Amino acid sequence: MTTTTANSVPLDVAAIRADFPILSRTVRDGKPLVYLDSGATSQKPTQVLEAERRFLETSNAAVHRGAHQLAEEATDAYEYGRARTAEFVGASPDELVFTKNATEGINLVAYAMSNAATAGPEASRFVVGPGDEIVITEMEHHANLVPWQQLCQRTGATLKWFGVTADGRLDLSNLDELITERTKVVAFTHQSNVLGTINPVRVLVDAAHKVGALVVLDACQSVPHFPVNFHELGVDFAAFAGHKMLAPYGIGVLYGRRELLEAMPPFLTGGSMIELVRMEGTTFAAPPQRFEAGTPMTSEAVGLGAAVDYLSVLGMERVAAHEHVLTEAALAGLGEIPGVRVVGPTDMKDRGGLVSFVIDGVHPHDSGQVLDSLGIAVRVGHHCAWPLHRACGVASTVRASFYVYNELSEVDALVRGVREAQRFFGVA
Amino acid sequence: MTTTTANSVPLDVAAIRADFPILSRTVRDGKPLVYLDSGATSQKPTQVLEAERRFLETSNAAVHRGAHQLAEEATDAYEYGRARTAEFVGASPDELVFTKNATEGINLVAYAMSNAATAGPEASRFVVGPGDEIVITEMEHHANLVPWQQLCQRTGATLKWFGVTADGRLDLSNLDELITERTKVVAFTHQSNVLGTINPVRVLVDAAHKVGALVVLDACQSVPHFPVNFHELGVDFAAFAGHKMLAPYGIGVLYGRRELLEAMPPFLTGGSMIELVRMEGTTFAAPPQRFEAGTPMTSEAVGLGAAVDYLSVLGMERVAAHEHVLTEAALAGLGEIPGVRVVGPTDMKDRGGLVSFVIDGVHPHDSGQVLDSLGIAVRVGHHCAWPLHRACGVASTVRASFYVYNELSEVDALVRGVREAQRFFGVA
Amino acid sequence: MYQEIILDHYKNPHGRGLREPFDAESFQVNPTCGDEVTLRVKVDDGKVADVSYDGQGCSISQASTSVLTELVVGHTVEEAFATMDAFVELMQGRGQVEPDEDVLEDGIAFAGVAKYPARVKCALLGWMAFKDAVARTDSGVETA
Amino acid sequence: MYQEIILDHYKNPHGRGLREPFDAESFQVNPTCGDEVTLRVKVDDGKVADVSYDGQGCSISQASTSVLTELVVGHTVEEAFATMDAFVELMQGRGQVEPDEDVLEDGIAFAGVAKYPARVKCALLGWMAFKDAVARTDSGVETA
Ligand SMILES: Cc1ncc(COP(=O)(O)O)c(C=O)c1O
Ligand SMILES: Cc1ncc(COP(=O)(O)O)c(C=O)c1O
Repeated sequence: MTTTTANSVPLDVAAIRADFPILSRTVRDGKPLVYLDSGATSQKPTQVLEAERRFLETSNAAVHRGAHQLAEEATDAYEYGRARTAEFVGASPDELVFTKNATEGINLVAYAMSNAATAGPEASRFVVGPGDEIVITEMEHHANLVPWQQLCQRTGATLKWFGVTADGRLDLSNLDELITERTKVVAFTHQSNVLGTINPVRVLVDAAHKVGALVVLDACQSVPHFPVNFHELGVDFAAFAGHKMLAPYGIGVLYGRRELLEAMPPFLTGGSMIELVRMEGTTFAAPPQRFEAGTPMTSEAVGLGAAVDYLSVLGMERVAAHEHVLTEAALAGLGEIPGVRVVGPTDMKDRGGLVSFVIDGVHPHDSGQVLDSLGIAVRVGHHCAWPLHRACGVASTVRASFYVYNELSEVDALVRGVREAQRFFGVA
Repeated sequence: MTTTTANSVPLDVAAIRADFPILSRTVRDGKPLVYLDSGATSQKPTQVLEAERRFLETSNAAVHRGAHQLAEEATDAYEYGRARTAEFVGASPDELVFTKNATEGINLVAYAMSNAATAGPEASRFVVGPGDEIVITEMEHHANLVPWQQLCQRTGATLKWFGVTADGRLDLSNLDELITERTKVVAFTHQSNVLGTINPVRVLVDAAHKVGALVVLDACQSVPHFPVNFHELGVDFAAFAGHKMLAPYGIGVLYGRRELLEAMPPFLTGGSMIELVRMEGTTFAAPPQRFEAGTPMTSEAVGLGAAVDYLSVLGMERVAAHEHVLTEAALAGLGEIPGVRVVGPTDMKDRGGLVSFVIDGVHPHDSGQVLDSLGIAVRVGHHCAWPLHRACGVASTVRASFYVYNELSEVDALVRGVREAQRFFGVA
Repeated sequence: MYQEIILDHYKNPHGRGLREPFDAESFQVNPTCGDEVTLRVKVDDGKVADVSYDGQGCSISQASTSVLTELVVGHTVEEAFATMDAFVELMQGRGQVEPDEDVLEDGIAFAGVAKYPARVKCALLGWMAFKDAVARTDSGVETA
Repeated sequence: MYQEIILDHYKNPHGRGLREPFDAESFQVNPTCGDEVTLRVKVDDGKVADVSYDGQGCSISQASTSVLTELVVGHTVEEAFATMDAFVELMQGRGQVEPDEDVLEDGIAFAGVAKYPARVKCALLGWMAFKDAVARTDSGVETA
């Protein structure tokens, strides 16, 4: 399957919506659902649910363990999910580790690095300690922030970070001061889940690799929304989650360059990740198995493969173009309302499909409540990026995020809803 | 819902089988499937698949984050899964942490213990180091073995273990030498996944608590198969997995006594488990949220709740009685075949629903292959309990494991299949 | 859920602004939205003599803290805690609890909020700060 | 999948038992079933002069190691590796690869095993040990 469907033809949103039964339900006394919270989690098409169900009703068995026919079929289905996903993100299948969510993927790297201190000599390149520095950014989701704070706490390394400019971009003015010979890891988000900002991966990869630091990319908001190729980006590790890209819950992906995964000590340990176990000590399997302890998320991997198939048929260029149109309309519509302030870039350059904003005089919780009463599901709060909100001078924001099944009429509903919130709270 | 269905009435297996479409498929050129590998993973009834599907098609949204109607419904559904499961195992909902599998649950405790060294003073009771001892057993699944080896490697603590008697029981003769003032953790399995042996939890809990050690119970093979009440057992932690008890993949449970979870430092970190995040440092939420970083396995928790409902309607006493009948028949049938040796207790005292065995002169892989060619799915290998196999003087075994949907005719098929393997390899 | 009473308290909060003298102070935060409140209490002879507070929050958290000051100032700590228990019960009742106007006065306006679980924390933010602050005074009764 | 040839080699294995002299030894294990093989090679002037082995395993792993000795002893290391590549290709071919009897001789009996992915590792165990042992000899050619 390829992604070369004529990229200029827009998505057939009506046809897409028919694949998502939940979108035709109503909420709050019969209001049609306007789901603008895909940045938190996406809805799942019938094709994905069917793939998982079919697997469970015909081939379900423990993978990589059994020798009977079901076990063979299950292993094939699971590994097909890995192979399809690898192809989708420009990686080899053995460079993808299945995790339960993106958060686990980032924790995996951070824990493997502290484990390196007591692992064998081949793990020495992962060791960090006092004097070493981990560089992140102020716009990170907590998932790409707290694990690094904790790694520093465990090892004595120091955490540093890039700031954010007034227009919601990464402030790279002090790049040379931040990324130095002391830097061991540079971890940052591909696209901010609050600002929508798409960060300049190449610039950071080059700076990091020049000093021998590892690059960890949070790809949670990029892989579901535009074409991503990890080999081309040149990152060392990347994490993303199935549930944000039409796939089931409970499955995420950690990408790691082959030679790094091969040298990296394990994180979770137990069954299926071992080579030889004695009471006195254990040796470990090759990647990716080394990092997949215990019974894996089997049907979820099948569902992820089906989601990747679904997105591939749509074509990721077209998905990105579709979200571009919706976001542009949202920025324009909200931009016309006095007292509404967008947090993040207000132009479409290097910017993805979500818009966060505040309404002067109406707390985001209250804005969200009014929108909810109109059937419009948005997210309110700090969206797991509390330091970023503080840096932007707000406690919380309202976020509308778009995906393949959203349509322009839903953007209009959002804009009308914001005006209604202003009216209700007497600020317009 | 209660489990007080008349316990003396046997399970209606024909009715149960109708809930599992996979059981009516054929394998290997038209042979009816005889699935005797539920110890690895169980099949899932339509009720569980439907519950998950219904959730995804009507209420799907990110839990514990959103304020819109879908998010409320999703949070309720997720927490209902927790509450039902807690009731099922004799615990409070806030004592249950959802993990991706049982392996993660045990790793969680082991990593929290090494994290305790750099956490605050309230975590001091979890700190281990040189001079401290962790006591496990030689019959552990790798999931309850390797994480403790690794904890010792990270901290300098020492691993000790109970041996196994010739008849496949825990050798407690040196209990007083093994569990001492130096012991910080006693971790063992409730029921062996190879021997079927059910261990004397009380004896070990009392010995451990007398010296102030924490008890970690591997409940993977007990919770699915007989009534278990963690409060009554008095254990400090326990782990089990949904996929072995009719529930989806990708969800496991760690039980922890409330006061322990409250004092324990986090393991995975990221979104939804925080109290306050600044770039300089983070404080954490109360349990169970503290231990559930990132987007959880939402639909899987709904499925687990449905599986618990399903098992509760059957009644766990009746489930245990049903497996008792099958196991007794298997032990009798295999016991009559010359050259077949059961590994584990050959009587039904403190013994659960699985039988592992070897056929003299036929390697388990070859036995399994012959059985597979007859449509009988068993597990061959060391079943992730390699040291136990070594202790029993075998490299691997054949394991038949039973569950609610198995019938006596399938035990007969197994026994006939074993004779066929002997014939085929010319040893009978 | 936005009763007039709530909007009134939101627009004209009672007792807002931090004051001296006080016996104890509590800082509480809602981890999902970042809202926060700092609340001070003065307790004289077992009576709540003053409650003052500051912070940022939505209409629900601001209004409920405003109502709190009306309900507890001038009452004994014991009475205040009984009122708090009634308010907490109402909020956690999922809309199934019938509020007692004699006890909760303006607080009954929050009955509708209880139907929105995500907002219950907002309504309780100030109360949690009150409970914690009182516990920190010498006269603090044992709180679970 | 249990061809007569496989069962014959299983019951009457060739070259079994560890022998001296040898240049290098390799120990390989199948992590899922615990099967293991220790295999020794003697290489003289670029030729495989002897292969001896011991271990425990199923019919497939035992027979394929027995076939291995027949296929490589007396051949140059280069020829032996070419045979190995052909055998590995056959085994990983999921039953889609047509084996060349001129190259694989008795080895073609394993074509059916390739349809059972869980058994492929068994069939390759001895070969992995051979590859590793040769790599450990001075004459060991580079192996990927
Ligand atoms: C006794 C025992 N412990 C632990 C596990 C590991 O469970 P999981 O693979 O779900 O993590 C299993 C099953 O594989 C088991 O049988
Ligand atoms: C940018 C970003 N990083 C990380 C995460 C965490 O992903 P997950 O919750 O699947 O672990 C999210 C979503 O919640 C996100 O938007």
